[in-house]
Amino acid sequence: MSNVKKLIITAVCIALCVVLPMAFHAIPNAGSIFLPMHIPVLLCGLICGWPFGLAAGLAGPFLSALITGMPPMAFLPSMLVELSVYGIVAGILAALIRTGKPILDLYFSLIGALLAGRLVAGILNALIFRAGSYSIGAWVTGYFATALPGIIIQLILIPAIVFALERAKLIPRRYN
Amino acid sequence: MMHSAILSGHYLPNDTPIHRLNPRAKIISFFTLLAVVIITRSTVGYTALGLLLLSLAHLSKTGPRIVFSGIRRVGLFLLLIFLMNALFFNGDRPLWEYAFFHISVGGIAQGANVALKVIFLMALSSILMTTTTPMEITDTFAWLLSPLQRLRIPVHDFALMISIAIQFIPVLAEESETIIKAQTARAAKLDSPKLREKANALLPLVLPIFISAFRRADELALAMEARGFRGGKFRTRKSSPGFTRLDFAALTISIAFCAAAVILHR
Amino acid sequence: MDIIEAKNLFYTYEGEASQRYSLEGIDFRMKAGEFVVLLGQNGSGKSTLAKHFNGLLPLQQGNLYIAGLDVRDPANLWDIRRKCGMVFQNPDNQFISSVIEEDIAFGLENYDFPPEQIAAEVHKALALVGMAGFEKKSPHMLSGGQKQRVALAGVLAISPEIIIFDESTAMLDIQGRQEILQTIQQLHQAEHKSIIHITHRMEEAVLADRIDLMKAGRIVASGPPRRILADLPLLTSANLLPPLPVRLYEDLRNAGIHLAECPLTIHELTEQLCRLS
Amino acid sequence: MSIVVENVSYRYAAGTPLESAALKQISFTIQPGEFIGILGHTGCGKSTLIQLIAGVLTPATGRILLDGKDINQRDFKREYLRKKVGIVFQFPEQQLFEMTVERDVSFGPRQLGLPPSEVQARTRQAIQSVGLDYETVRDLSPLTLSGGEKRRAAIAGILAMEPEILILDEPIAGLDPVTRKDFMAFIRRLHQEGKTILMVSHDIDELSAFSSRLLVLDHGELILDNTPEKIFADKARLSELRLGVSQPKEIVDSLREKGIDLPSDIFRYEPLLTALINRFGGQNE
Repeated sequence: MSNVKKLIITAVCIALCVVLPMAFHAIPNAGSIFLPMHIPVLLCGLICGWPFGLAAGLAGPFLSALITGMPPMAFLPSMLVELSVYGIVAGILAALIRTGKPILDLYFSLIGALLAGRLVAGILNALIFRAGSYSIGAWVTGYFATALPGIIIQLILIPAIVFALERAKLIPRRYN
Repeated sequence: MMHSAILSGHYLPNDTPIHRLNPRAKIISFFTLLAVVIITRSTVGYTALGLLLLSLAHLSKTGPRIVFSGIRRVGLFLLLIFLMNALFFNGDRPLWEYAFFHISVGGIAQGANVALKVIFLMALSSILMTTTTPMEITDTFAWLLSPLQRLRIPVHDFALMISIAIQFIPVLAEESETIIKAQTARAAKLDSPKLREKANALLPLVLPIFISAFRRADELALAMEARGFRGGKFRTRKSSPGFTRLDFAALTISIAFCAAAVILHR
Repeated sequence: MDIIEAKNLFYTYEGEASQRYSLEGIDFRMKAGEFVVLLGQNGSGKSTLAKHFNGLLPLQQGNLYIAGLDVRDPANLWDIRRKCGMVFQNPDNQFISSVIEEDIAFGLENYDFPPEQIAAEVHKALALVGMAGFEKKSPHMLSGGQKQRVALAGVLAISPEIIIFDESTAMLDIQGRQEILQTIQQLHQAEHKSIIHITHRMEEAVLADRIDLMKAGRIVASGPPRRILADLPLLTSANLLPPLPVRLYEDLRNAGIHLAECPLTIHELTEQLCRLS
Repeated sequence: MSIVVENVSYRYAAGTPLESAALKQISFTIQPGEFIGILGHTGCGKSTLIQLIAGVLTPATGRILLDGKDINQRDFKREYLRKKVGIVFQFPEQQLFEMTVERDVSFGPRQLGLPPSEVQARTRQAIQSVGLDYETVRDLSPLTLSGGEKRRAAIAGILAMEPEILILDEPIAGLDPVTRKDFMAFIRRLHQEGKTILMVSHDIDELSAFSSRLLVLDHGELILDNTPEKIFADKARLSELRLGVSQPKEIVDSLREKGIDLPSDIFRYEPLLTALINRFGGQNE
């Protein structure tokens, strides 16, 4: 895929970071659970590679905060860190992991990215953003317990999106 | 609902002093005032800031309704922050205690403090977004980050990426709304409790949105290449005009506010 | 001098399951200042051929010269794209900024126009398409016809010699289509641009100097509208419907009523019928 | 199965400077078996109106009654509305997402919780009725079909829910002439089979070919509600609304101006041809 195309796909993913939370905000209890802003960033990392994943992880939440006020500025810093790590790690793992079966590559890359993102964000939260009153318990509950449904939904949605995009010939097949 | 969410940050073409400000001066002032919002804790500080924001809203003809309309959208969230602080933060002069709930004047003040900060941050960003075109914002960030270009970080491509993203937002927003309406008209149900079913219920909404968005990216790539885009090349940016008296006035006001805030809350 | 000269072009989309040729031995010539309509059903190869002219699709087989530049030589690519501009079908997928003057400046920046001249060029391009004064507006507030005119201004800004309209009216309403057709005619007559208009609407094909009819990757006929659009068997073989006046002319002839000449427009039809009575 | 639209209005982007009244006090009734064309320029509110009737949007004021019951009442069963009223949005191919055509077309019936045997029967019938061959396309991915085939598959997905009232928003926009002609014949066949059709378009020729009644909207108001004959008769009013007439009608009007008096209520192709043959037939014998 040419760099021009990767650049525009990243731009579209950044736009979706702003659009998806709004679109699903209207649907009762759908938006909050499945963390819509994470999907375009993870997808962008998987498809375009880590530099573009990083760009989406930074620009997505930033634009969304500016344009729709979601996430509010107070939560923006930790969100930028978490999503950037998602984008980078998803891109790196997608490049490294070649099991021969596309679905396995996707699962390993995604799970790796989701773990890494939460780990880094948790550490930074503890150290910088909410120094002192941040215990491991809060980190586990904050990032895993409540987000578990979101993680499971992402593990179902993202591979489905990748395969649909391949069928529609909008991205190259992983193995032909 | 969707349209109002977009509009709290949408650029509204107008000819006001704020619109005429050089984007670089405007964004530097924006960041200075951002610092002021974060530093301010006292009621005097917040009232001064509130007056400044209201006059800016008036001066930029955006009007308070637009500037604060974004806040209506996160009303629930603000309430949550306020309650979290008011109920759990054990500040001075406790009023009432029960198990681990303890309401105190300090707690309520802390809750109000965080909530007000969020409101003012959103109002400030709304004023910036309605008076500055997304391209001006990206150009200014590209200018601020241009030293990184020497570290081979493609700052201009990043700025172009944001500009394309911003212009795609209204198109993709409207399209997602249509896709969601169309699929619910095909009886797509989203209220099933089981996780697996909920994920499957999201597929008919999420898949078409991504497919259509990627198809648009394909078409735009062709249009850009047809107009000579080569990617990566350092594109000559339009020259940015120098600072006028208006720009210097804006800068001095914001810096003065910042200095006052620092002194007041040391 | 021929502005476009194509000989024996073949093209297949890779990954195309049926290995079917999208272009099968195309010869195409066009003089400077000519207005050509590429007519044909969806999938007949119109857009594939056009995307060869500005190098969006690689030349697989045959040879092609655009404004004298050989497409085979990669060094010519940027000059070819500057001389041969293209407006696309979907009005919403052509903008890179949500402020019109910044979108139009995009092409100028790519060709290293000196920054201080850019604003003047942008203003000139917008005036050319009758959209002067829209510099600060956002493309999303416009009608379909206005969006296509802004996209056209973005192409005109780098002053191409050839402009290709790739189904640019297909998604517009009647009013939008009128706006674009008037602009095309004005560009052709006043600005002497060479125009290639890709469409499957008969009433648009009538305006051309010459129509090339395409079917399954081949040019099956080429000639003035009067000859092509009046040839009912040819149109039906290419899965196209004749303009209403031509259909009426045929049905009347089958009922024994002979008009002197086959009318292409409603105006000509009324004249023919008046002469008859 | 009648629908009553009772002074319905709707506002877009309420509460912001771009607020616009999409619809103002619209009232009319849809009788079973009618073929109604809705006409108007982009932005006149026609798409909003049909989304209100399909219950996808809720009106700011007024009510929409299906067989006398207000569809936006809490106790009105959504699934009942989905079974009775089907809406095909513009460019419906955008909503294709399933792995195979069969699963995409059967999505609606499955969501309605119908027994598998009935789902299978309806899916096969819907795919055949849009002119696709069930056996060849059923296992194909809808995303790999051609433009025309994708649109047929998308419409089949709505037909599979067997609604009595079918609402179509610009169903043939962007298709080439022959596919357009086939589609119009297909929609006409659905009408002849008893379905009530509500079709939105800005193309006069399309609408006047089959509609028994035309609703003309302008800036959110229902300006005209009448038979095509009566609406096309008032040429001044139409040009005031910047709406043209059908091409056959344009020919009749220009001929009448030149003194050739054909019946002025002609607006379709076939009646125009017969009138011309009668008028000029004798000339050559």
